[in-house]
Amino acid sequence: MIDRDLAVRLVVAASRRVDDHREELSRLDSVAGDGDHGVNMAAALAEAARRAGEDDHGSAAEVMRATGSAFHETVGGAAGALFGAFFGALAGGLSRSSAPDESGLVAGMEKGLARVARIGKAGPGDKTMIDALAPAVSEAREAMEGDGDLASVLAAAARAAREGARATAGMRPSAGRARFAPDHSMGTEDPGANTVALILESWDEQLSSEVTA
Amino acid sequence: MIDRDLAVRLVVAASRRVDDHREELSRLDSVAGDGDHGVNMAAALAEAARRAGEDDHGSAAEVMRATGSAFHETVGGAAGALFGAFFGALAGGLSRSSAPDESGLVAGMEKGLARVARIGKAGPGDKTMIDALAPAVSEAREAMEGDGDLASVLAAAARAAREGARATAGMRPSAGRARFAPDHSMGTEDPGANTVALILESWDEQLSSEVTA
Amino acid sequence: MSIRTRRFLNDPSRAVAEMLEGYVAAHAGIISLRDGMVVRTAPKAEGKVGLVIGNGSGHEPAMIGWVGVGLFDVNVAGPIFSSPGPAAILRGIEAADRGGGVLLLVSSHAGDIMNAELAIDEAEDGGIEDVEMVVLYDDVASAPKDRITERRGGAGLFFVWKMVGAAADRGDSLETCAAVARKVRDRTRSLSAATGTVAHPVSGQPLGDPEDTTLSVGMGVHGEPGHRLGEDVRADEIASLMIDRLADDADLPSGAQVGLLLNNAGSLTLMELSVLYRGARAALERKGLEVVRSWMGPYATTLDMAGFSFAICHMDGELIELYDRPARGAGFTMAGR
Amino acid sequence: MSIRTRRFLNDPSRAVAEMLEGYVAAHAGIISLRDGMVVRTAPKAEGKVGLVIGNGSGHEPAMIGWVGVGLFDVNVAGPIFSSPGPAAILRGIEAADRGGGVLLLVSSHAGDIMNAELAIDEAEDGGIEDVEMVVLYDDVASAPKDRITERRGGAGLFFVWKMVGAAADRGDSLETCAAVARKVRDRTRSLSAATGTVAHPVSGQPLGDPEDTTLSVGMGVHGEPGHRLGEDVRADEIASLMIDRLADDADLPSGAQVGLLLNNAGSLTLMELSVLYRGARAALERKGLEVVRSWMGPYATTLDMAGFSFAICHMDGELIELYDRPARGAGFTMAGR
Ligand SMILES: Nc1ncnc2c1ncn2[C@@H]1O[C@H](COP(=O)(O)OP(=O)(O)O)[C@@H](O)[C@H]1O
Ligand SMILES: Nc1ncnc2c1ncn2[C@@H]1O[C@H](COP(=O)(O)OP(=O)(O)O)[C@@H](O)[C@H]1O
Ligand SMILES: [Mg+2]
Ligand SMILES: [Mg+2]
Ligand SMILES: [Mg+2]
Ligand SMILES: [Mg+2]
Repeated sequence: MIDRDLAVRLVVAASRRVDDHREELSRLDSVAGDGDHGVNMAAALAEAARRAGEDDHGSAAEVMRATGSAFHETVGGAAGALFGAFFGALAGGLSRSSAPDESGLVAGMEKGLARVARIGKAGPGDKTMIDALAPAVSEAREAMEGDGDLASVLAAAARAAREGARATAGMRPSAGRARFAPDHSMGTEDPGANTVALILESWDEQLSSEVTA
Repeated sequence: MIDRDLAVRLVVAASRRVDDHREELSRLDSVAGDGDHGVNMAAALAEAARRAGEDDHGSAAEVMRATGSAFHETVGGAAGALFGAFFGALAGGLSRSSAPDESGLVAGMEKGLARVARIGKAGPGDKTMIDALAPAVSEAREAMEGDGDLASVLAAAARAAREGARATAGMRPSAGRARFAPDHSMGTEDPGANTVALILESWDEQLSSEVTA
Repeated sequence: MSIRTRRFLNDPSRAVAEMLEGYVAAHAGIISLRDGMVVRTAPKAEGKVGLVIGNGSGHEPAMIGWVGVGLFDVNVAGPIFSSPGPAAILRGIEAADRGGGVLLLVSSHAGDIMNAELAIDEAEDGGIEDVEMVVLYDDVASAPKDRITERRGGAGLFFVWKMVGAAADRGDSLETCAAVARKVRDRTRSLSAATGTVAHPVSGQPLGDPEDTTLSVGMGVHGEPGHRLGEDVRADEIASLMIDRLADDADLPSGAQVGLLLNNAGSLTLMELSVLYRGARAALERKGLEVVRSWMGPYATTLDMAGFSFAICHMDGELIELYDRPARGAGFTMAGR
Repeated sequence: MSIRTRRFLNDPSRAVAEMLEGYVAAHAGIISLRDGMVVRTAPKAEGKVGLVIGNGSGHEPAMIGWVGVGLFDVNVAGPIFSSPGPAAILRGIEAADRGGGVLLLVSSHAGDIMNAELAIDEAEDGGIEDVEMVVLYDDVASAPKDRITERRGGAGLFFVWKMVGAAADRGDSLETCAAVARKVRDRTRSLSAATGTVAHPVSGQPLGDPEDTTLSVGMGVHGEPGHRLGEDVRADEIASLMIDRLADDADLPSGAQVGLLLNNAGSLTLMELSVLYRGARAALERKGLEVVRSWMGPYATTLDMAGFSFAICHMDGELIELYDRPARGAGFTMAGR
């Protein structure tokens, strides 16, 4: 079960991981964007971790909802809107049951992907966070339907997200700021896709460390 | 005799010489000043040479007066005011006789030095053009009183001006812009003193080339 | 040439907050801070349309300097180069509401649009119905003309803000104000040029290669790259090339009246701006276009970018009247004619 | 960090002339070019005192932006960083003469004073008797207080121009205008700070070492060097250190009312200026001084220098009244209160 405390640990893990890669993410964004992605994501997740630690959340869904709000209230920008919407949807998935598990998580991720696509009007191959998120979501569902537990669902999602992020290096951007200078970002990975991979990898590691312990 | 045509040749020679050293003079001025001395002097002398070449001057004095005006009308700045005043005084010295010679020149230089000192309120040792002009004037008078001809008067003046300019490297400035940062210009020669030396050297060479020819 | 990374700040992560405090303190008669937003010190009369904009910081005086009489009612400043999130924009909508409806103007950048849309959804959920949003674009370098709605917002929005501000100030309805915004947008074109790049004040990250000083035309307001021009191109050539492209894109008839904007992107000297302006006037005259209004100076900067943009707006009687109405913001004052 | 040498100009030796053409064309309702000088498009009423200044270029908007109603009548722009020569200043005096006498204001720099004195001699020779000259200085870094008349002019002259402009505009006599100039001068102090240097647009020569990015306090408006501060000093510390020095030099009684100017020397961002302004306000409050008027922006630049200056002016009722009178120049507008 994904309880409140686990959700808090996941948000904290994501915040640490992204903070560790803050400069790298900003550097990726500076190639054809405005160089702020790492700063934005680290600030939003730091605020999310702070809020997650507050005592007034009763459930994992509430922690994720507060995380979505942290994105919307702290940073804005394209990724702020999209990650905020994603975490809001994730909260929705987790709230469908009083003892949410991997099925709620996967449902929430699917809903989140759909929202990101609707708000951002981008699709696979446009060189955005969707190129990490879409494969992660479908691999997560596959792992779950193959009777995987939460740890193996997250492991599958993390692996797929990382592969997806790597593949963005070969794409020509057609959404986000980067599209204004499509050639500039050839050979460079998309920053938002990397953030997706970093978050899912931190969750995967958090789960496996807990299983081991 | 210093006739109209010789005066024109002197102005042209000075303009060429200063133009050749334009960047060096600006560089000297950039150490503790505003980096424009070479540009200023080259522009004023180019205009002076243009005016000297016009047909409406009947005498050497008129050529020198037009040169003074060229300084006052083209550039301004500290050196524009001072060199303009100097050439005006030189014109005065040359106009005292209808066939001006070295004695008119020396008288004009003395008057010019006095004016520069009065307008600029600087004295010897303040690290200005006066440190080249004052020794040049007194050596010129000495050479003249030792029965020197125009060529030897100018040779003495040029030698003294160059020595005076070199000596400014060891001085702490107490006039002009450079005084605001006295330490910055230690070891660097004063730009205006260099211009004095360059002009007198160009006149010395002009005269000796004409005597040889 | 490399870029300046040494900035006169305290804690860079507090730079935007401290900037807002200092800026409103320096212009106390005109603007105040409320809930982190820049608002008019003397609010607009009740019943008039409220104008709001949210935008990333780093473009000052845009838009903190554009709040005031005849201009915006509320500006929600986001982090550097990032639009504020929906929660902040929603607060801005609420603060601008004087009972005559609220117009949310958005410079077309992915994040700005998404966050604005999210905010409007939330406003509706909260019962505020009278909110309209107009997305504005003008930068001819950002998409071809047949995909004009994909273009991003640039310095030409100056004309939109000035004229919509005047329309709202004189009491035009929400519908009319929105129509003015769309009309000015459709008659405005902009194009930018710069040499070198700038460093992000928080990340310290240069936007692009700091050693590259090539002159580029068509970069974005956040330092997004453009296309290169040869070295040593003279100001007159650059101006004429840019003006030609703007006028062609706008398809202006000979004899048309235009407003001309020359925006300083940061650290261009007024000497350079004036020389470029002179070149642009000559280029417009060669095309038979008449410059009836001009504005030259820092309108929307990219920190200390050594660059500029030109914008032209095809004027008519209605627009000239709106342009000439008085305005008083911290970053823009028009005495009125 | 090195400096920008690539400038958007045509022939650099024509830069000043082309700048003047472009600048007046962009502000045609306010200023015009006459005989190479910037003059008011609508001349002042007859019988009032004419105000003239001559100065080197490269400091824009000073002083081309300071010609207009409630400001100067004539500005004679010299070459970059060089005051104009006496012949040009004399033409300026003639052009400013409306029958009420002419006040020639001079920022204290050796060249400016010498050329102005030569011009006044020539004016007298030509029969214009009613000319007064006041030499103005404010920069506390340029000479100790016991040799105050040796100080050079800095950004604090803003206050002098604004108030003398207002006095001449309301019809004060030549004697009164000159007295206002001296009074404001004696109550004003300024100090500058910068990091790095700039290149001369014509010679290309950097003023000082282009690799040196040390923060210095007390440089001159032509890039003359100042004293170094340690690296990584925060904006608040710099502001407080500078304000302390200004207030101490001016010997202000606690409770005194001051005008505060924060001048952008070129390429500082408005973000940095606002943060510095906030620090200066706090420092002044700590000293028990009340800031009654503020102005923040580019007043007198040093091309694209990354620096600024603070100036404070000890206000009283008379000065506040003069400060608040309307003014309209291309580089400075005050709507009036
Ligand atoms: N329309 C879009 N759809 C999906 N993702 C997008 C879109 N626009 C931007 N992104 C994502 O956002 C990332 C940039 O985020 P960030 O730099 O924080 O925002 P901004 O572009 O506003 O500065 C991109 O790398 C991309 O993954
Ligand atoms: N008060 C003065 N008396 C004598 N010479 C002076 C004085 N002030 C400046 N100079 C001379 O002028 C030179 C600087 O000239 P220039 O750079 O052309 O003018 P500016 O200082 O106005 O930029 C100095 O090197 C010095 O020789
Ligand atoms: Mg970004
Ligand atoms: Mg000089
Ligand atoms: Mg951004
Ligand atoms: Mg000079």
